[in-house]
Amino acid sequence: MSLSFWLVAAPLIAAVLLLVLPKMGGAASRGLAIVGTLVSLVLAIVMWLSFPSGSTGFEFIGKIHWFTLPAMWHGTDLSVGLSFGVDGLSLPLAAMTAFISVLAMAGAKRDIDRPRLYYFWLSMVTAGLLGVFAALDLFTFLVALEVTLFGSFFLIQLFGRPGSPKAAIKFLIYRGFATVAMLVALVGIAYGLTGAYSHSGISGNLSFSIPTMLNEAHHLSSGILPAGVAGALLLVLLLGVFIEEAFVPFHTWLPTTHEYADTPTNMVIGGLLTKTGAYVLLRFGVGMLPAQIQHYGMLIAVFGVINILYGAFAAWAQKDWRRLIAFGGISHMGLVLLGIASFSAAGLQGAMFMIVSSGLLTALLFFLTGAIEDRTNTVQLKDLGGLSKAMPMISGFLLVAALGSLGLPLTSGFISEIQAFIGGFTAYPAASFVGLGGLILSAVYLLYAIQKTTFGPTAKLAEGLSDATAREYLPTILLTAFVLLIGIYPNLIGHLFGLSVQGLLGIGG
Amino acid sequence: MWNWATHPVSWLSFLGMLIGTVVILLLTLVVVMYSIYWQRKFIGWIQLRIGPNRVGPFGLLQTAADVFKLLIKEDIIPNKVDRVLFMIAPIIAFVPSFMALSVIPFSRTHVFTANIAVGALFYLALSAITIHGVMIGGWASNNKYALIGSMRSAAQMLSFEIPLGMSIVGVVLMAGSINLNDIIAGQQHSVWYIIPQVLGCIVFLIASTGELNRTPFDLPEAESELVAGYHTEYSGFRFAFFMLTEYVYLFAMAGLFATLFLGGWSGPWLPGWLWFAIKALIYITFQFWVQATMPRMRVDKVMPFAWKVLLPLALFNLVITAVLKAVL
Amino acid sequence: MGAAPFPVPTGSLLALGALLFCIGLFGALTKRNLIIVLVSIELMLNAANINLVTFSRLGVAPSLSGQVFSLFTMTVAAAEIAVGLALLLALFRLRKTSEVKDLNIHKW
Amino acid sequence: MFHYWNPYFLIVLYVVLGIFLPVASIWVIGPILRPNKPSEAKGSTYESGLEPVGDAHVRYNARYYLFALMFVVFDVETLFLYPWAVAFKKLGMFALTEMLIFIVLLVIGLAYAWRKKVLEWT
Amino acid sequence: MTMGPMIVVAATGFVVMILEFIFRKGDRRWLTVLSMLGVVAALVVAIIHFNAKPTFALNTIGVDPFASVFSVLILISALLVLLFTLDFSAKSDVPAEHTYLILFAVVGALTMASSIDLVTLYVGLELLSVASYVLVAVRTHSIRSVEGGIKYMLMGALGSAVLLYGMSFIYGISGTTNLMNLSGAGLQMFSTYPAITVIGFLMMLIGMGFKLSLVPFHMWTPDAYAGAPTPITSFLATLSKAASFGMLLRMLVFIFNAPGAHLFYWAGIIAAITMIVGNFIALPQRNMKRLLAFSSVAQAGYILVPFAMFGIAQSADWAGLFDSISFYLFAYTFMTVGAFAIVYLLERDKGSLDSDALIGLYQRSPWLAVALTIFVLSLAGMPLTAGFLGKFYIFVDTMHFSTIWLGVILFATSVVSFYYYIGWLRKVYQKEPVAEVTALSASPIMHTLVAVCVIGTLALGIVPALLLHPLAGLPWIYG
Repeated sequence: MSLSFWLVAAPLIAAVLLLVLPKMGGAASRGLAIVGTLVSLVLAIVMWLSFPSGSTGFEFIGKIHWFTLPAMWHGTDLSVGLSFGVDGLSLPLAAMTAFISVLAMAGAKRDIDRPRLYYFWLSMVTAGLLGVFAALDLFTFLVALEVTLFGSFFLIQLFGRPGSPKAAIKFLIYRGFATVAMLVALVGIAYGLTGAYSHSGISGNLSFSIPTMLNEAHHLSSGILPAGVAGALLLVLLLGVFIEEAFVPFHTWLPTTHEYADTPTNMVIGGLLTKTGAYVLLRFGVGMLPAQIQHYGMLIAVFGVINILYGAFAAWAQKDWRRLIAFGGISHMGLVLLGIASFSAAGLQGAMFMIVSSGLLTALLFFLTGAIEDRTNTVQLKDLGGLSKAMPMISGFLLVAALGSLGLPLTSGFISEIQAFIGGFTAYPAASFVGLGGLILSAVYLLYAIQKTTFGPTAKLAEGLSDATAREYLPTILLTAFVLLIGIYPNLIGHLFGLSVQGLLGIGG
Repeated sequence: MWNWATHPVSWLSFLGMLIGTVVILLLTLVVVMYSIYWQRKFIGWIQLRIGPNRVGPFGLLQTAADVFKLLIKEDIIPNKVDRVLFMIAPIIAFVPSFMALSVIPFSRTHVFTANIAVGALFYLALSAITIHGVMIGGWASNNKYALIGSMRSAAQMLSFEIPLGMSIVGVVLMAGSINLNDIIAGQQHSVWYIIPQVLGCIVFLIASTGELNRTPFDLPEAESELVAGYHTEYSGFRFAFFMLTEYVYLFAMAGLFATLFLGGWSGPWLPGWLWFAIKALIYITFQFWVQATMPRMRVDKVMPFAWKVLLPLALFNLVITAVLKAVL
Repeated sequence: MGAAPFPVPTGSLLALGALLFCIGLFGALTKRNLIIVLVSIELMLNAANINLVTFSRLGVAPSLSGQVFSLFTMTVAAAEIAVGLALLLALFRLRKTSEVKDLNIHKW
Repeated sequence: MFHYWNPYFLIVLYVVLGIFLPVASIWVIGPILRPNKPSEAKGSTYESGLEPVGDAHVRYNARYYLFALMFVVFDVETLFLYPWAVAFKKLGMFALTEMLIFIVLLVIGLAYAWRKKVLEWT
Repeated sequence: MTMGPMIVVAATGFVVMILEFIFRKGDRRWLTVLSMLGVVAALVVAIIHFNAKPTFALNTIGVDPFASVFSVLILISALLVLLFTLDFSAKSDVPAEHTYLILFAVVGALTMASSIDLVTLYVGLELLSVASYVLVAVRTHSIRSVEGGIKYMLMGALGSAVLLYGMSFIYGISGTTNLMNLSGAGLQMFSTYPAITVIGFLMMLIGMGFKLSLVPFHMWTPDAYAGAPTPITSFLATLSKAASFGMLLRMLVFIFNAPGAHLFYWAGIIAAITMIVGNFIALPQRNMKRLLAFSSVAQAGYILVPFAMFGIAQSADWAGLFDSISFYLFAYTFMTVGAFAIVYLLERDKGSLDSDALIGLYQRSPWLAVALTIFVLSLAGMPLTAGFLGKFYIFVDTMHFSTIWLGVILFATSVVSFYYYIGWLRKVYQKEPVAEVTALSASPIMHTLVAVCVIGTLALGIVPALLLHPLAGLPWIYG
């Protein structure tokens, strides 16, 4: 059993224990869940520290044979296993997952109804996300993806605000379709790269192993994918990713979901779940269909720019903090798309920085607005105002988060945006130029919202409110710290990204 | 034996067929007339009466006079009946009864017998069609007596058809054929099947009595309860055809009985047709004898009798026959 | 094969079967009385029987199995009709109807 | 040479004549001989001389259906016995055992109906 | 003894029947237990012969891999249904005929699975069907039961008429009813009489479509399912469907193995329509049994998907298709019987089939709630359950044989099915507004049944090798 195996298993074990152990109160349940995820976090850090320098492949690989789908392809069995491992691309994301999940659990309110069930699902989602990021087998990957889907569904459904069931169903249907589209595309890619694709006439050994697939894509040794088929597969994959990432015009589920989900769920969904699509695009799109990515680069770039602008505009029009953050996230992910479309070292690095940065910032923003709502019972911009007097600390952190989000230097947002745009300008200058408008817009809507919330005339309900409590300080400070840390010292995660980008581009070149 | 199957049909043989069929029809009418006469005479003797003796010598023309009387009676179709069904019901009842005669081998050289391979089954199938005529007649009459009579009649004929069919299987088993001519041939080689099939013969006799709606199973027409049963509303010649049907069936059943159990037309010295006539007469007389002797059974005893007594007996007979046949 | 005096062509027998089948299908789908529907279904089964018997004598490769098949079919049809009538009887006892349109309790 | 159809020609003739006789006597000869003086009383349904009550197209007792069902089942089973009886000689012991099983099943069916009081005329 | 399982079950059926009318008083549930013992014995026989060489008595009925797999499947579901019945007959007033009618239906099903002659296949189908009609309407005092039975009977009879008509054409142009002979004759048949072959194929497909409740021949399904006693509903949904699929598979594959792709494409089209319509009309259902009925329509569509590929695949590759069909049927049996078991408990508890009866189930009986969650997730096709693996396997098939559009429809419509399946789960975990909650009463029998189904669903989902391994070694195509 390797480290990456336990990385996924720890929260899963915690979840199972939560389900099995009798008579656990809220504190005990939370403790157990935190311990499970904390183990994952520690493991992620250990792996980070001991990650072999210069390695562009997968490390810490663990594998268990699961079952074999018997002979159907001219006598070739399809071996399906549970297989995990990390590389420079997935390790930071896995670490971020464990980090944000721990903070979400730690920062959760103490009076949750049915805590066992709540932490069970939260642990399941965490395990699922870690599985998604660390899976080295397509089957494992798909299983993990479904676990995240259902876990988050139940979190929204059972523990959301009044009216959440509808939002939960919307979430489920949209993301369900996304999962299906990705499943179709991914199995197709597996066929094209490793199996006997009927057109090629060359029969290989079908394999669901992601390293094998990457290897095949790299060497194009067997399974020559006809361009048309590959293009079709990429388009299906893009469809899945776009729904998963809530890109326009498939975006409506995200704001609704955020509006109705509770704070820790929002942190997980906004900070992590919406990032899986980008990861899929990087891992399978860029990694396995590089030529097609370049071929459809313009399409992806235009899509990215549309999302940057639409997200920003829509965020501006929102009257609810949570919906605003959701649209801000969409805008961020548009930037990721632009970076990926550029297919350059800078662009891809920017995209990955953006994923991490957006994850941290979105989680932070959701946490802070959650804290505000705990006190004021509202997150409507029109009801808020002058909070800085009653709760200076929260207001301060909110400002930092907003500044990070609009890409101020010394925050993680800055390094992400700058790199993504450098990549974008080299490949698609016109589109990128239009996309720049999004930066300005984001400054506008974020500062407008901050101004409405923290400054200005003190709203009536803001009087007599307390500032952040000890429970709230921990996640706030840690998240802010990392936002700043990455902004000041990007190489903290950059060196890992660099490795994987080299790997990715090495294929394309 | 000459039969139709060995030569292709020509216009000449077709004409022969036609003439033969007409002859059989006329013969049947005569037989029916005189079996009715015989019935009245025979029962009269049993009851120490004289029977018909006014019309013609010994009353021989009595039945002819009855038929003529029916022919000149007014044809009444009541207002509330279902006219079409009411009118065709006697025909539906009559046609199969006449058709049933087509498979009965009357004599050794009788050329007007349809020598088909499924003779016995054919007979059973036709007798089931008559039930439709009876039911349609009863229903179309829109009369409660007629309805109940026809329902009873149908239920009874259905019930007795099962043991009847089962008892024939015993004979078929002996002969190894359903063709009635083959069955006769089988009896020529061994003994009349009444000897080995004595149980089957008894079942056949009782079941055929029920099938023919004759005493003691004549409750469909129990006049004290149901006026005249299913033909209550019928009069004139339509009624005559229901009566005709009954007696044609009596004749046909007699022929079937003679064929299955008494060796049909086969026998020493006498010509085949005479042997057949004698044997058929035995059956017919037996029926009249029973009619004169037995009281009518109660309705709740008849149907269970068919199912609980006759059917098991027939099955038992079947098993015994099969086992003996396999062992010997 | 018996040289029939007026040989019956396979086609016309099959057409008879097809006609019966279509009448039966039409009846089964459009008639309102359940008993008529049952009878229509019996017609369809008999259409198949006609086919089987036709093919068994006049088919591409005549064989006895067609006739055997039709024997079985008759039995099966009898069993089906027996059960069908029993169910109709049960329905009539409960609902006093034998119309297709009255089979609507599940919509309530 | 065997002419399979020929007997059936004969049977068709029987059918034709069987229809001809009643049609001729009822519709052709009858009208010439018989009087025709319809009246309301003649046309009324006979109910022992009283005014008929209601319609006779009523529901009949369910027991008739039960017997009809029994008939359908047993008649078809009888049907199977005929080919068996014909082929019995050729098939020998095998046919005997087969048919004994079949008859046992029949008897079980009969016993079932007996036990369920289907055979009673109540 | 190639007909072992059939003879054992039939004999048990008659013994139970006779015992039933000898002992007419008292608690007669031991008759059901006796039936179960008979089925177990038959199962043992079937398993002993699992890998037997293909042999056929009288060239008609016997064992081959096909018969083995489907017999085991049928007997397992028969066992589950009888266990279900055992509890049901204790609680409600059903005639004792119930038990042995199930056994006779099982005999029919086994015949369908293990016969290679159209005549016996048809007779088996009718034995199953006629017994099922009676079983659905077995509660003669319940108008719903009788109405469901009549609809089922009418549609079933219509289906068998169509099927028979199709069979008659196939017989006519080949001169044989034996599938072994037919399998060689297919190509010649098709080249000489293409139109009649297509008509025969379609009629057989449509005829079986009525039995399998494929759209658009599914109209009877919800009414019959809702009207029947719940054990019988689960019987219809699993055993009857499995046997019918077995028969369809055998007929189509043996007869039409030569005519090629475009014939089987019809199956694909029907599968697509079935999946789409089945899932969409299930959406507004509130009655739990009706919903499961529509979901079973959709499931039949999923199972039909591999049928579309027999024409495309080389016969050497068919093993995968057979495997995926039988795997899904096994999975489907466990999850469906389990779901019906819990629906039945709720129905008895609340006296209603409205899905609101699910509310608060988690509070009342957490174990049953979790079990239901597993069944429903499996039906919806979630990972770690048998349902997902079954679907995935079928999907891999479609991928491999370039029928990906069917695979896409399969998964896309399962997303639609999330909506109603998850609707249930939502209610299960919703809190009941009442303060005092009572546990859902369930007998040990029902607990056993649910447990068995849970184990089956999970085992096939997590350790699929249990089933895949025995399946893999089978020489499906022989001779």
